[in-house]
Amino acid sequence: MANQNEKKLIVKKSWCKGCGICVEFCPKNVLALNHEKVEIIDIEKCIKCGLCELRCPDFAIYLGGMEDEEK
Amino acid sequence: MANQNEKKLIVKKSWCKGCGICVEFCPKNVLALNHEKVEIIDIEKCIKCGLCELRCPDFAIYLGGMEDEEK
Amino acid sequence: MTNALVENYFRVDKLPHIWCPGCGHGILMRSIAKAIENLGLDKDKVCIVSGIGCSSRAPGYMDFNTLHTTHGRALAFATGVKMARPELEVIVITGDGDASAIGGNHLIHAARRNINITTIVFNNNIYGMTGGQYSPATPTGDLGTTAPYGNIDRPFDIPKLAAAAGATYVGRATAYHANLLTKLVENGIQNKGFSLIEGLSVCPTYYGRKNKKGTVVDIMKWQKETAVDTKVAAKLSPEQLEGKFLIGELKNEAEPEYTEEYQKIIDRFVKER
Amino acid sequence: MTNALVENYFRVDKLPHIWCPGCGHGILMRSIAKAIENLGLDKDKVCIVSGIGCSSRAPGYMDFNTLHTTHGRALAFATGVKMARPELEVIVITGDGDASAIGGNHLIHAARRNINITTIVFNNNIYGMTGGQYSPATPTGDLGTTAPYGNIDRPFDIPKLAAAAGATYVGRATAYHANLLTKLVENGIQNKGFSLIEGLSVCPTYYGRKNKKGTVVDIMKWQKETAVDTKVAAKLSPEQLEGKFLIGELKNEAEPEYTEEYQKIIDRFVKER
Amino acid sequence: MKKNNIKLMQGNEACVEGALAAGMRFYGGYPITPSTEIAEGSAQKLPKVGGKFIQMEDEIAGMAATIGAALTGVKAMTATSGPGFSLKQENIGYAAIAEIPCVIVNVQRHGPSTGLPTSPSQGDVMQAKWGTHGDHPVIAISPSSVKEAFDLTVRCFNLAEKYRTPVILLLDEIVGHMREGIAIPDPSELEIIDRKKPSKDDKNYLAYKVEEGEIVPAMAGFGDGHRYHVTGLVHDESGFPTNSNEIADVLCTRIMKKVEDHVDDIVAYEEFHMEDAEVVVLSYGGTARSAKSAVKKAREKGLKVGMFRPITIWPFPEKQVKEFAKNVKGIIVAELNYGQLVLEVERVVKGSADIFHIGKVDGEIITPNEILSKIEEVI
Amino acid sequence: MKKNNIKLMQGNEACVEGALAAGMRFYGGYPITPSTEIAEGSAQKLPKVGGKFIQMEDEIAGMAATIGAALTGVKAMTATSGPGFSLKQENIGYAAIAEIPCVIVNVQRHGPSTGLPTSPSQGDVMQAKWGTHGDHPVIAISPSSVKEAFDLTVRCFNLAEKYRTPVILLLDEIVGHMREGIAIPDPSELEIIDRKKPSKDDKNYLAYKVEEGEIVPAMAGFGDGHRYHVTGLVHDESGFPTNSNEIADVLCTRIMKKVEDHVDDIVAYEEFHMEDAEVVVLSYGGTARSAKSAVKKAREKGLKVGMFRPITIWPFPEKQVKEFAKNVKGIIVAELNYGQLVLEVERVVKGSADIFHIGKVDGEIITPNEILSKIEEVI
Amino acid sequence: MSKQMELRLTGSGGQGLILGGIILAEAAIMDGKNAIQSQSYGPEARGGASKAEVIISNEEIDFPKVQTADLLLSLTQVACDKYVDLIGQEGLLLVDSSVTVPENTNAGEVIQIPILETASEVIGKPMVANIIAIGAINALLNIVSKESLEAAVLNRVPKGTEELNKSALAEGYKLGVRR
Amino acid sequence: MSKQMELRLTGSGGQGLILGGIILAEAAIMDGKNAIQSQSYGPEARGGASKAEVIISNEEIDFPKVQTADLLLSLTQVACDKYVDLIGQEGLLLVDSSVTVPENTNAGEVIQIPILETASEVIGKPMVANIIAIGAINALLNIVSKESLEAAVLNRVPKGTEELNKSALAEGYKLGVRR
Ligand SMILES: Cc1ncc(C[n+]2csc(CCOP(=O)(O)OP(=O)(O)O)c2C)c(N)n1
Ligand SMILES: Cc1ncc(C[n+]2csc(CCOP(=O)(O)OP(=O)(O)O)c2C)c(N)n1
Ligand code: SF4
Ligand code: SF4
Ligand code: SF4
Ligand code: SF4
Ligand code: SF4
Ligand code: SF4
Ligand SMILES: [Mg+2]
Ligand SMILES: [Mg+2]
Repeated sequence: MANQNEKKLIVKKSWCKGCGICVEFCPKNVLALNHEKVEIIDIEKCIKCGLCELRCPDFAIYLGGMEDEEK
Repeated sequence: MANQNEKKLIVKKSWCKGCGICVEFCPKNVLALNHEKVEIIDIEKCIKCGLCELRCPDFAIYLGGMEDEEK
Repeated sequence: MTNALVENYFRVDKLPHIWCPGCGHGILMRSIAKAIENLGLDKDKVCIVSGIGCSSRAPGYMDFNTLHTTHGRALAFATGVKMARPELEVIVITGDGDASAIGGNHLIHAARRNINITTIVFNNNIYGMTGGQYSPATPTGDLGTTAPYGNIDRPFDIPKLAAAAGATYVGRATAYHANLLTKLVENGIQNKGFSLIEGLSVCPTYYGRKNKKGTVVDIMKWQKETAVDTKVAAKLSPEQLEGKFLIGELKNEAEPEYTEEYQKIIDRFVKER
Repeated sequence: MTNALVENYFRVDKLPHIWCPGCGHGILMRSIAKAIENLGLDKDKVCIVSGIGCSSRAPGYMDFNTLHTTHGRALAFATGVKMARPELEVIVITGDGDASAIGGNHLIHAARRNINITTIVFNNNIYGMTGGQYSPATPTGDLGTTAPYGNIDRPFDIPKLAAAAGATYVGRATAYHANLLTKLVENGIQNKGFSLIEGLSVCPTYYGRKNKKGTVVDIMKWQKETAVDTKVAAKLSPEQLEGKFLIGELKNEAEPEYTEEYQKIIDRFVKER
Repeated sequence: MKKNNIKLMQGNEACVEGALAAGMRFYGGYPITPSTEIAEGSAQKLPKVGGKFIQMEDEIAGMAATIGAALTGVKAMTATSGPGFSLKQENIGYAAIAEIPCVIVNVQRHGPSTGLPTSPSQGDVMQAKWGTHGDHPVIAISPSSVKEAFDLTVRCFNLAEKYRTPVILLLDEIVGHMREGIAIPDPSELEIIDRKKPSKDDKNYLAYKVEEGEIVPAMAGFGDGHRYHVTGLVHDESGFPTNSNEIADVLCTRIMKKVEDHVDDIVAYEEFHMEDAEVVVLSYGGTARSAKSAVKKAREKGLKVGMFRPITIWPFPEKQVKEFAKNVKGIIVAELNYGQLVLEVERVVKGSADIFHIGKVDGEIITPNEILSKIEEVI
Repeated sequence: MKKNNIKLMQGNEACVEGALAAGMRFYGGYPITPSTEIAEGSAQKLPKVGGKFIQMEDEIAGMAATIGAALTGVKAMTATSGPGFSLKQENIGYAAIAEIPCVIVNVQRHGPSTGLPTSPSQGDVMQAKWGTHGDHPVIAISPSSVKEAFDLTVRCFNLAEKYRTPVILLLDEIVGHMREGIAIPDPSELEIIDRKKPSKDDKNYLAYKVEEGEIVPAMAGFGDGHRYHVTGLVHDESGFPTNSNEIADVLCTRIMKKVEDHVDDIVAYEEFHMEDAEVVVLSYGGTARSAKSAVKKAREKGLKVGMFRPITIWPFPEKQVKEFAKNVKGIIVAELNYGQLVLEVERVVKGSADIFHIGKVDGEIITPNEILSKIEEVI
Repeated sequence: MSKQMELRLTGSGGQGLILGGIILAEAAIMDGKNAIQSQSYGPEARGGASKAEVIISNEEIDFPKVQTADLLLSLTQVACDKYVDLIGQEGLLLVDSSVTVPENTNAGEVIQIPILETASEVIGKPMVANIIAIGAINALLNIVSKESLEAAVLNRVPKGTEELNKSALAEGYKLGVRR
Repeated sequence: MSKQMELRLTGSGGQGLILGGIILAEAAIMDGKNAIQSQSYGPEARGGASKAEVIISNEEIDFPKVQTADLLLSLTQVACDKYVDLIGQEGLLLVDSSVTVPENTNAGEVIQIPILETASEVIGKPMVANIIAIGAINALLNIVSKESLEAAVLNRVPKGTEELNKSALAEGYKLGVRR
């Protein structure tokens, strides 16, 4: 498994339904809703805890390995 | 309700299926089976406890009020 | 000519019943009639409902409003009767198969709703009517015509299941403990809510014969020796209770009753008018 | 492009799923996939079965042997699958209505048999798919389209019911406590016998809206605040537990497993040959 | 502004209104699309008139509770769609042999199984007749408009009470979910039939004895003071089970004949431009609306086409169809299924007219133009 | 002494033997008279061949478990009678749309409802075709002897596997409970059909795609390595649900056509003295034995009478009946019900011969003399 | 035996008459004949008066039920009263000695023999009455070969009771000798 | 309005277009016309793209579904793309300003107005978009009387929101004035 630090916060906008769960339960206020879609507003604060991924009902936000980007 | 002493032990043979339950659980050995039908063999010993009636699955033995006889 | 209880509460012209010699169902049926007599219920206001099975033939012999339905569905029919006419005292007589196999869902839902119906399960640990297949109440290891190598199913504890589902009055008696059954049924009827009383019956024809448990008398002796009243059990050690089963009152709690709760909704509108 | 869990365990081409924005079912479904990943199960040997309902749509998205059956019958189909092919890891995903209303009987019987199936109930306290009728898990007093004056039914405690029926592993988690759900599902799968895990879900569209419980976020906050882990609860007083509900492991007992017991019968004959 | 007393209403809602107008005081059911509004409407309105609604644990229980309630003397109904209709079948047979009046609504949707659950269909027409095991009487009625959803629900209750038998309202999703204007008739305008009860002091009441001049036995309500037995077994006049073949014959024949012998009372149908029709479109329920539209278009083109619409599907208007079939070249049966009522038409017509079928199983409804094309092809 | 390998066996027992010979390895059911011996026999024999028997909590579950087992690749069966057959209907429809091969035995008894539960009947013949909601394919087969109970059970499995569809063995209490001599064929003499499976390494396997030249899609067993989705919703070739009307049309039509287009392969019937018959007795199942006896007696009297016995009830031997109807004066349909298959005969014959019916609903069976009288009346 | 033979064995539920019928039918099959055995049931699968039927023939047997019985065996009064009218004009009415033969029976012949008593007194096992009965029947009517009947009995009775049943069969033959 | 009018209102699940359709139909009925309203559903009762249909006519309406729409309203892109082809040659395509009108539509006329924006910005309640839409539709096509439409709106909206909806209707009329 990739090291947590190597992971990157990824948003798959087309799947996001704008429920706001990730926004609310992000411990660091990294996220916000904009036009019913999630947006990363402050990536610096992100501690890569994965709670957004854990609770996103639509798999639209997650910590992806770097390899994901290559795809 | 008729006084227990006024009651009489009655057998309705046509309903008796000869299971032997009353015979077995009569505390005073008043009853016996004969040709697959119950029979009173020693009425003297009967204490009119009603246990035979209680457990006869076919309502074929019971303590009847005297009035029953008139019918 | 017969005695007063039978004369008053049974359809005497339909007797003797079809059950086999020694079938425990007759004993249990009498105990229920006795409970009704003791409570002095108005026969016109009593409705007895059953499903299909040997046990479920009982209502046909009883002189009330009687309803013999489809296999497993007694409680669902009874719920309709009770909802539509709550003043009726609705009693369900059912078998272990009828109540807990095909009818299991209706049992837990009637219990959940706490609808004022008293259910007596004639549990003979077998499907009697169809000739001795194992039921959800057949002990593990016992034989049935469909368990020729010994039953691998674990049996339900029907009273426990009903209690977990929400029944507010729950008890158990046996064909041997027929007076206890009468008492429990009386209490069940008086409980405002769903009551379930398991009556351990005896099927000498299939269960007894198949499992070499001897005659009906042998099985009733076993009931006598193995049952422990809850009150007594409270004072016994787990070792002493090993291999025994409990009879008597197993649960008794007060909770809102379903048809009364529904009536409150109706009353709201009556007031509004 | 998506992450490894989704890539490996879901049918990505079928996503996004049909569930409403904020529907808790998505969270629970992910937790189950996570448990399967953690256990490293062979996908070809996992079979996921469901009935009908929003929740029951889950298997369609999951990349296993998946079976979407008729309403309420998931466990009955699953029992056939498991009996015929015990080497399959059989998991049932079902709704509160599917599992405990129409499917209640299959639930208690699967539990009774202790057949090695892991059932996860997505309990959103409502019939979501058909538009918000009350279910056997809707709290008393709440509104549903068929309970316009407040529900007078008392809800089941589904884990308690399953435990009373014979389930050997029982637990509860919530959409908020998604990691706990993963852990419980792992344990359930590893339990040799019938396991039931209730996953409290969220139906913002019907249950939330109808009952003015706010958004999905509000309901998940409520879950966070009201749930108490059994381990913690053991140290709390009844007063402190007032109004709370328990999450975590609720029962864990070892009992003979059904398909193994059946195999013993087969083996008897193999030896005889 | 409100210029009339016409209300916009769904077919499903009109069904609830009709049921209430007919005297429904009990509803026991389980929700399923596209019948749910009938449960919801009943839940809302029944307590207001002192009636009872209960959502049961499944459809089997819904049917059972409905029968149980009916036995206490109230008018009772349940509603469902395909999968639930399949589940209710066993207990529908029970109601038939025990002669318990009640109404079962089936808002048909696409099948088999879950199929396309929100798409319309008329795929349960044969099931309505043959769904339960054993020989049993059937009355099934299919409305084509919201107004008829109301009127025919009333009729279902009336027939149920009169013939002491379960009656099926075969709605389809088209009519069930469509909203249309409807003038709800004043209660005084409605003919309402109530079951015949025995007199309070009839001490010799036999629950299953048909009195001289009556069609069915008088029916006491449970709790009214006539204690009797009800069973799904073959039973004698007292209601008690019997193995007598003679009694079985009497009972099983009687329950069939009570419907058969009164077809003329039960059967209803609509004729449209039948006077001089050379081709007849036979259609029912929601699809009959397409048929009517097609017939109008055909007439505009000068084609001699009529429409015959069975309103009672069962018993089928056999006499009427047989009659008109003699005078026409062809009959086009348009129905939203793979071919069901067309089989009955074929049977009845005995080759005296050519029969064509327009069916559909793709979840869409049949359009007027599809029927029109067929008309033009056939004529 | 034992001079041959003929065994005395009940129809129900022969059904179990046939099932085992065909490869049954799973039985899921719930006991009900008069089918119970099939469950009991399966319970006894399946573990001996490594198969599984399970007594489920009800018939719905029995049907469900049977389908579930069939999906893993085994041959699976369930057996029941009227009330249970009604309960199984919803899931039979599921098996039809999801195309799961399995066998359902219905040992018919008197109805409706509980009726006369130990008396014979042929009252579920129409239910076998129309019992579940929605349009669905049906194959139903009715044996007349113990030998046929064996042979046709094998055939049911073969047809189920070949056409990927539930197949119904319509036994009746007469044949089910009758004991008769039967020579069980050697396994090598039996034709056994197994479902076509996709090749292990077919990476592009689409569970519902019919390959060129095939009748039905190849069917992978759950656990065999082809992960796919099965649903009772309308689905595409991958098995995933769709709302597409085009796909719905393809699927729903295909499952009907796979049976319709192969009637000649499926239909079976027996003809007896049909060569010069002026009157034909059409009868099936246990009742056909009375018919045959009546025909023999009539022939003895010099009457030109034949018997036609549909072995497959559904699909009905339409072509054959239509054909012989042209050459006969009358057809007497003898069946143990109020009049069911006679309706199909009427439909097919289109008036080209007179049709008479002998039915019974009193729990007794039809005797040869009753048929003979009718023959004499008609000829 | 040349023509078709129709037998009806009646009594009460537990007397094993269905098994008796099966054994007769099986013996006939061993002899290369055709045979059909059937029975009637009470409510669902259980009890009351029991009736087993056997038809044996050299020809194909179509109609599987007895129409006019060539033989009616009745071990109980209830059964005798219920079925006595269905016997053929030339039929043999064979009843246990405990049964009072109804007046005006149209049976061709009536024979009364102590089957039940022989079972309980001579053999000492009431449950072998059925085997005694079929022995007597075969002695009277010579329906199947002696060897086949014995083989069929041994084939169907519980292991360990073979000798007992052989004796029962022998007693039956004795009772069935016309006196 | 003389001939039969067929309207199709499309958008996403929560936008209340079915209610919009009901209100239009109800207004027509108040005017003494015939009207039929229907809708399509997604899987079972839930969600996704929503489509409401209304037919209004002085004659009897037989076929209850819209065949070629005289008006297609689309509040979302998804809905517009899905249904645009079903519009009649003389039909009016009315879309929200947020929607990009597909090229090559065969609609007779295309009008784009800011319905959603007006709802959220002017009225301040996104949920009144449906009422604004029907106001605009009636302004454009004059299907029902103004009084009936207002009465129908008030009849169907939740208590306490009457004024809000009246303003929404008025805004709709404004948007529907041809410019
Ligand atoms: C739907 C249906 N399934 C099966 C049956 C057959 N059946 C009748 S009674 C019975 C079991 C009865 O068992 P139980 O309820 O324990 O009653 P008992 O006869 O043992 O008193 C069964 C399986 C039926 N009548 N209907
Ligand atoms: C036999 C049958 N009855 C009813 C329905 C309609 N129906 C579909 S899903 C459902 C309830 C689903 O509730 P739940 O299981 O809680 O799932 P949810 O949608 O809430 O996730 C109902 C009643 C059906 N499809 N089949
Ligand atoms: S990983 Fe944690 S900190 Fe980063 S955005 Fe997600 S929830 Fe917030
Ligand atoms: S939780 Fe998922 S769906 Fe919800 S807003 Fe965040 S990314 Fe979007
Ligand atoms: S009353 Fe008591 S003592 Fe007398 S016979 Fe009965 S059981 Fe025996
Ligand atoms: S208990 Fe009753 S039936 Fe049994 S032997 Fe005694 S009297 Fe007879
Ligand atoms: S079979 Fe068993 S339960 Fe049924 S009547 Fe006989 S003894 Fe009683
Ligand atoms: S209706 Fe409720 S349960 Fe269903 S998808 Fe929407 S939010 Fe989820
Ligand atoms: Mg039992
Ligand atoms: Mg739910």
